[in-house]
Amino acid sequence: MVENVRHPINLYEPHEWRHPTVVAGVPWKNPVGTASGTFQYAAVRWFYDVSQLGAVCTKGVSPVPWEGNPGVRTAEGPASNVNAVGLQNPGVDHYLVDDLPKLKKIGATVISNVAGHSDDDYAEVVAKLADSPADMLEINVSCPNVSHGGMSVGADPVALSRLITRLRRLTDKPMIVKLTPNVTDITVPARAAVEAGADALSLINTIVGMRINTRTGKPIIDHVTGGVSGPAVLPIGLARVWQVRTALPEIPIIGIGGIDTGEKALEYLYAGANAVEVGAAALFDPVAPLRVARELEDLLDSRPQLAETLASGGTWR
Amino acid sequence: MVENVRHPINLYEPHEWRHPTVVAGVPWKNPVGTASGTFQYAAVRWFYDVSQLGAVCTKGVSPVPWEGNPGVRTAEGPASNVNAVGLQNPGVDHYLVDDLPKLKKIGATVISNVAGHSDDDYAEVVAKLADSPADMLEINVSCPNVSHGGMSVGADPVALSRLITRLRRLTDKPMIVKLTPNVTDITVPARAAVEAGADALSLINTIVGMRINTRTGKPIIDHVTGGVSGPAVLPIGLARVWQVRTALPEIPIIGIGGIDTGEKALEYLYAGANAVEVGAAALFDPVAPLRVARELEDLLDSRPQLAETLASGGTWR
Amino acid sequence: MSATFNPTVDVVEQAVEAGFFPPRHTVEITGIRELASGVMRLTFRDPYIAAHARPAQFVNLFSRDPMHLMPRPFGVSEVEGDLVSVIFAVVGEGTAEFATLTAGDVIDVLGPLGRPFRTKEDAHYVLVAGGLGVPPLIYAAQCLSARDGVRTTAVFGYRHEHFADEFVSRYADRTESIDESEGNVITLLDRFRDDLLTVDGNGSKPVILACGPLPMMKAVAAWAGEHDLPCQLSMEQRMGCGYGTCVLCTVDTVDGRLKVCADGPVFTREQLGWGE
Amino acid sequence: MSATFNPTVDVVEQAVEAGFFPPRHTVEITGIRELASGVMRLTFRDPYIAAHARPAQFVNLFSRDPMHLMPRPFGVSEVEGDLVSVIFAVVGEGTAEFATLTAGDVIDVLGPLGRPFRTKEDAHYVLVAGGLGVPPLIYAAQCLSARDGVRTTAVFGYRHEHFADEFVSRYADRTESIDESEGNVITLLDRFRDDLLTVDGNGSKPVILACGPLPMMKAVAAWAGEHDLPCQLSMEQRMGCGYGTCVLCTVDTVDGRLKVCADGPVFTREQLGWGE
Ligand SMILES: Cc1cc2nc3c(=O)[nH]c(=O)nc-3n(C[C@H](O)[C@H](O)[C@H](O)COP(=O)(O)OP(=O)(O)OC[C@H]3O[C@@H](n4cnc5c(N)ncnc54)[C@H](O)[C@@H]3O)c2cc1C
Ligand SMILES: Cc1cc2nc3c(=O)[nH]c(=O)nc-3n(C[C@H](O)[C@H](O)[C@H](O)COP(=O)(O)OP(=O)(O)OC[C@H]3O[C@@H](n4cnc5c(N)ncnc54)[C@H](O)[C@@H]3O)c2cc1C
Ligand SMILES: Cc1cc2nc3c(=O)[nH]c(=O)nc-3n(C[C@H](O)[C@H](O)[C@H](O)COP(=O)(O)O)c2cc1C
Ligand SMILES: Cc1cc2nc3c(=O)[nH]c(=O)nc-3n(C[C@H](O)[C@H](O)[C@H](O)COP(=O)(O)O)c2cc1C
Ligand code: FES
Ligand code: FES
Repeated sequence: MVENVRHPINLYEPHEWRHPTVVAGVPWKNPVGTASGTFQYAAVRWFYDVSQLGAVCTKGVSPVPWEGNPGVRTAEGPASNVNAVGLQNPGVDHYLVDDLPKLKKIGATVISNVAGHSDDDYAEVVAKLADSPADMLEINVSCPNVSHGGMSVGADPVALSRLITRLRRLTDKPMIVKLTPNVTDITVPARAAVEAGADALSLINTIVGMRINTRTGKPIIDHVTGGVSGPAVLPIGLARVWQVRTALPEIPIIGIGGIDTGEKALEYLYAGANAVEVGAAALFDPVAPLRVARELEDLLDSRPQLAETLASGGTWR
Repeated sequence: MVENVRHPINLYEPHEWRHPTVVAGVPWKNPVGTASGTFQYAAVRWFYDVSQLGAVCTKGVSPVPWEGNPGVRTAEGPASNVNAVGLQNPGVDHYLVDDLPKLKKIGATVISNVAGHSDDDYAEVVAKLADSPADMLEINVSCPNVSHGGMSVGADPVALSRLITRLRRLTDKPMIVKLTPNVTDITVPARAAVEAGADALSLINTIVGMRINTRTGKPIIDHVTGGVSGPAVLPIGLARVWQVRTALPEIPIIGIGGIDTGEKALEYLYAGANAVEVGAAALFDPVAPLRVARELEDLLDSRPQLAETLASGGTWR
Repeated sequence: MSATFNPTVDVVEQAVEAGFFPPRHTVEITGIRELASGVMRLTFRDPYIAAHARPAQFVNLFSRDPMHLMPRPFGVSEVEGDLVSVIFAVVGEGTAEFATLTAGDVIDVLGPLGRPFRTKEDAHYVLVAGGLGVPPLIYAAQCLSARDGVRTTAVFGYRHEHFADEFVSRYADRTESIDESEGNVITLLDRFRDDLLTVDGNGSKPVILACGPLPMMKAVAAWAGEHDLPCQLSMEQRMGCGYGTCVLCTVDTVDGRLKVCADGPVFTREQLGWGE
Repeated sequence: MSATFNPTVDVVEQAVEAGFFPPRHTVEITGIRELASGVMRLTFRDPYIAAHARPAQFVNLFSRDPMHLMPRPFGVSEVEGDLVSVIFAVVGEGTAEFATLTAGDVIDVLGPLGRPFRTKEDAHYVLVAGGLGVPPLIYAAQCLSARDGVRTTAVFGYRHEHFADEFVSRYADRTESIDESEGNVITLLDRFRDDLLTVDGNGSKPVILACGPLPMMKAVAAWAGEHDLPCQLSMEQRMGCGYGTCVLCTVDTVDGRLKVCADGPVFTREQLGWGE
């Protein structure tokens, strides 16, 4: 399904975005953001003007610095990456004086991704971010690489509901809940999150996977399993967005998983997403998020109805 | 991880298998079988001598003929296939007079895959297969493309336990239960199946996914979602086998998902499988199962300890 | 293509010697030409397929990009010696890739696949094609041109450019074509009705062989029904394997859901329940 | 490679003009040679990397097979004009693919990445490498050879063939090498200890720059510790991005888990807590 021969896009010249979107009331210059954990301002700023993106979603922050998992953290899968960072991050206090002000200063729309090992952890971070200049919060209840918090919360609708209810009281900022696909029925946690006060949902986080070194017979990643992401997960992410959109016609959705071209981003918009985030593609193509945004813009030019719907905060389905 | 430059293997000359395996007491010539739904004897027999395989697992059969899903049934994903056959098959009576006797006549080790929309369906098929020459039965409680039975049973440990308990009384044949990865914790249905009398487990079946046609904005598959299989799912299948092997150290396991080379099959054996099945690879390479078996055999030559363990019915982990 | 496997043409000989069908194997492109905007004619050397392919049979071509593992089926459009040609439109990523191939490049193929048109009978064959349905009918014209007692009339409908007349007119006794500015194949069938309905010397009725987009096929079947002519239609469906192992390519017939790749691609109008 | 994107060398100019770092881009292979069994030296034309790379910096090379999307990092081993060379061992599917490249082929690269050896100081640099750790030290020898007041001694350990002596001896003031039949780099360091410990004219201590397998690196750091020499070690870790965005490539240091790609690959023995 190639729309037209891809013309060379110059990512470095000034650009007026023609097709904005709106996610939970927050305007995005275009429907493409970065996915948490694959964007560090200090690294990416050398490659392009990150304020050009629809939004920048930063790496999950916890109340105190976390050191993540030891040893080898990554393996390659067919058309995918397997990662087990374990949410290494310098903590919310560092984030509040470093990444966040820098990103806001250059005019980026910022989604602050929140990590925790316990309800208290999440609450502490959200409380601190409540008065910050962050535009949106994304609650990561879907990381498969930590033993407490993360996916264990996102897979349990009761725990999730309790957590989101508590966080809701701590902030008026638009709160996105990021869901895991590692559940039997993703519409269950989706509904739980929305009923507890989530303003939007983002999905999917990574899928539990692993590789084995056939020379040693041992797992490549020290943590044994990790999370699969990248092109391989595209059909899985699309189906989850479709399912959640079918179950919850009104909730804003950010589609994530396997996006590395504008056309794949477009599939998510047709599946019912308001916007998308680009993750692993940035590992093999540092400018991927911006390139996807520009490619998508060209595709939206020939789809005025979809473009208008998004610009007014609606979705295709 | 290329072991050695792949030498050309002639799949057509007579071959003495050096590394057999044993699954739930049934000897296999080698650890590689076909995965259900990607093998039809009438089609594959033109390509190679199917009796050479470790085992042949046939398409799911139901009590009466099923016509499956209408319209477009497949889409392509990155390094994957998405399918929504919906278990079309000519029914168990046809199977008992056609495919099964033909396969047994040529000396194949046959796994009969069983499909059903209800417990009664499964029971009826198992009862009929109980006196057949089938070597093993594989109960498919993991098809994502039917609205009753299939995955809905496999994702519900109580329903699964009830079903397997009932089927257990109907046959002495080794009974494999085929599990879905579309669950929060695959060790839960795994344990339920084993406690209810399963002799072995096979995993994974396909993962719910979809693609959208960006010209029309509509799903490519008429059934909207289908099951993802092929190389893309390899890391996911490996992790599920690892998890089940960790939870259930003794149960025989057939590893499935994304295998298209001997080396990928080997990863499953290191993850704790006794044998593997090759599925979607046969769609893009008709001789894939036999080629994988031969490639694996070469790799096992340099791993005598693993080869011996398998031959004696044991597993690496 | 992935490091997964590297099948070469040797495997064809190995397989055939052992009495089996050739597996997926690698062949050399000998020529490629753009016939119309986005319509390519690709020729490759394949002694086996050249010797065995019959009209309406197809070949699976495989992308070299392992992101695209599924086969791309194309009807054989002509055979000359060891050379096999297909004609295809660029519609997606696979065909876009194939359009960039040049002579000397290699590509993986599997085939010939499917059941051909049934043309045992000596008769007047009316070859009706629309759009990218032309390839099997060019090949039908080629194969039938060798036979005394057989007459062929090609009735081709195009969107714009009449890109296949050049090929079919080499073989067909008569070629009529039309594009959307003037009408469609039904316009032509009506216009030449009297000749088309003439019963030839041996007393057998004209036989319609058709391939093209679904609405055209239904219209042709209806036309054949009206005039009580036998009509064979070569169908399309998205495929998984192309050789009958996956049941992904079904079409609804009066006999139930049949496989386009192995029970077809050719079905009669009676089987499809069209034009009754 | 996937139809995904098709970056050409133009993007380097576009990026640099706009004040940014060049993205992944496509370059031409100008030469490839097998130095020893399974050890290749690959040269490509890249004016940007040639002009900017410093010793211990690396480049990400990308497979053309989209099954293999992750970057393959390799230390720059030499620069001549616009040409950049790397030396690599065939250990997996990516390097197996790269070994089949020939002059005129293209490959995607990103770089130069990482922080180089710190060599501001005029001193006697002892370049210690084991196995496939040689490339950065060849390049260190090359860059340092231009400087008066700097002396270099290469101490290389191989498994079998001494495949890199040819290159490093072009630049190093002295080259000593050994293979496993005789010993390892520690054998050499001990053998030439007296010379290596000599304090040069300007009074600064010899500096050890090292790269190689982990056990060797630890032994070198310990040797440096014993003799109280500064020691910089270029580390390896499996990577996700290679440019600091994913935190997949960490190594444990006394300052916590740091990124090999962006905080390293060069760390001092003090940072690693080795050889104290
Ligand atoms: C029996 C048969 C014979 C055919 N003969 C011809 C021919 O002679 N000339 C010609 O131009 N086309 C022919 N087609 C259609 C041709 O197969 C598709 O246009 C082609 O597969 C599209 O590939 P793509 O990679 O460009 O499209 P993509 O959309 O990128 O392909 C994605 C997947 O969908 C499948 N697909 C997409 N469109 C079709 C389609 N219309 N039919 C079947 N599968 C599709 C592809 O094979 C692939 O698996 C035939 C189809 C069939 C079933
Ligand atoms: C900073 C740095 C510099 C390097 N410089 C050199 C060099 O100059 N010469 C050289 O021969 N090798 C070097 N390596 C190691 C080289 O990157 C790997 O050998 C190579 O990536 C293996 O790729 P493959 O596709 O053949 O292996 P596969 O096992 O098929 O690769 C699978 C994945 O694992 C990664 N991987 C596998 N082994 C390693 C490893 N040892 N280190 C890092 N990633 C690995 C690959 O990059 C890939 O993402 C360096 C590594 C690093 C981190
Ligand atoms: C290296 C890496 C680190 C990640 N870290 C986080 C994280 O900190 N928080 C989070 O919510 N998701 C994290 N993710 C998940 C991604 O944000 C995204 O949901 C997932 O990778 C699927 O998208 P993709 O296929 O585009 O990569 C991480 C993914 C990768 C590859
Ligand atoms: C076209 C198709 C049809 C399938 N039909 C069945 C089936 O009838 N019964 C079943 O248990 N699994 C079925 N499966 C699942 C496969 O047996 C296998 O579990 C899955 O495809 C993962 O393996 P793979 O990645 O090697 O394809 C089917 C898969 C495909 C691709
Ligand atoms: S495509 Fe597989 S049966 Fe027809
Ligand atoms: S590899 Fe991504 S941060 Fe180092």
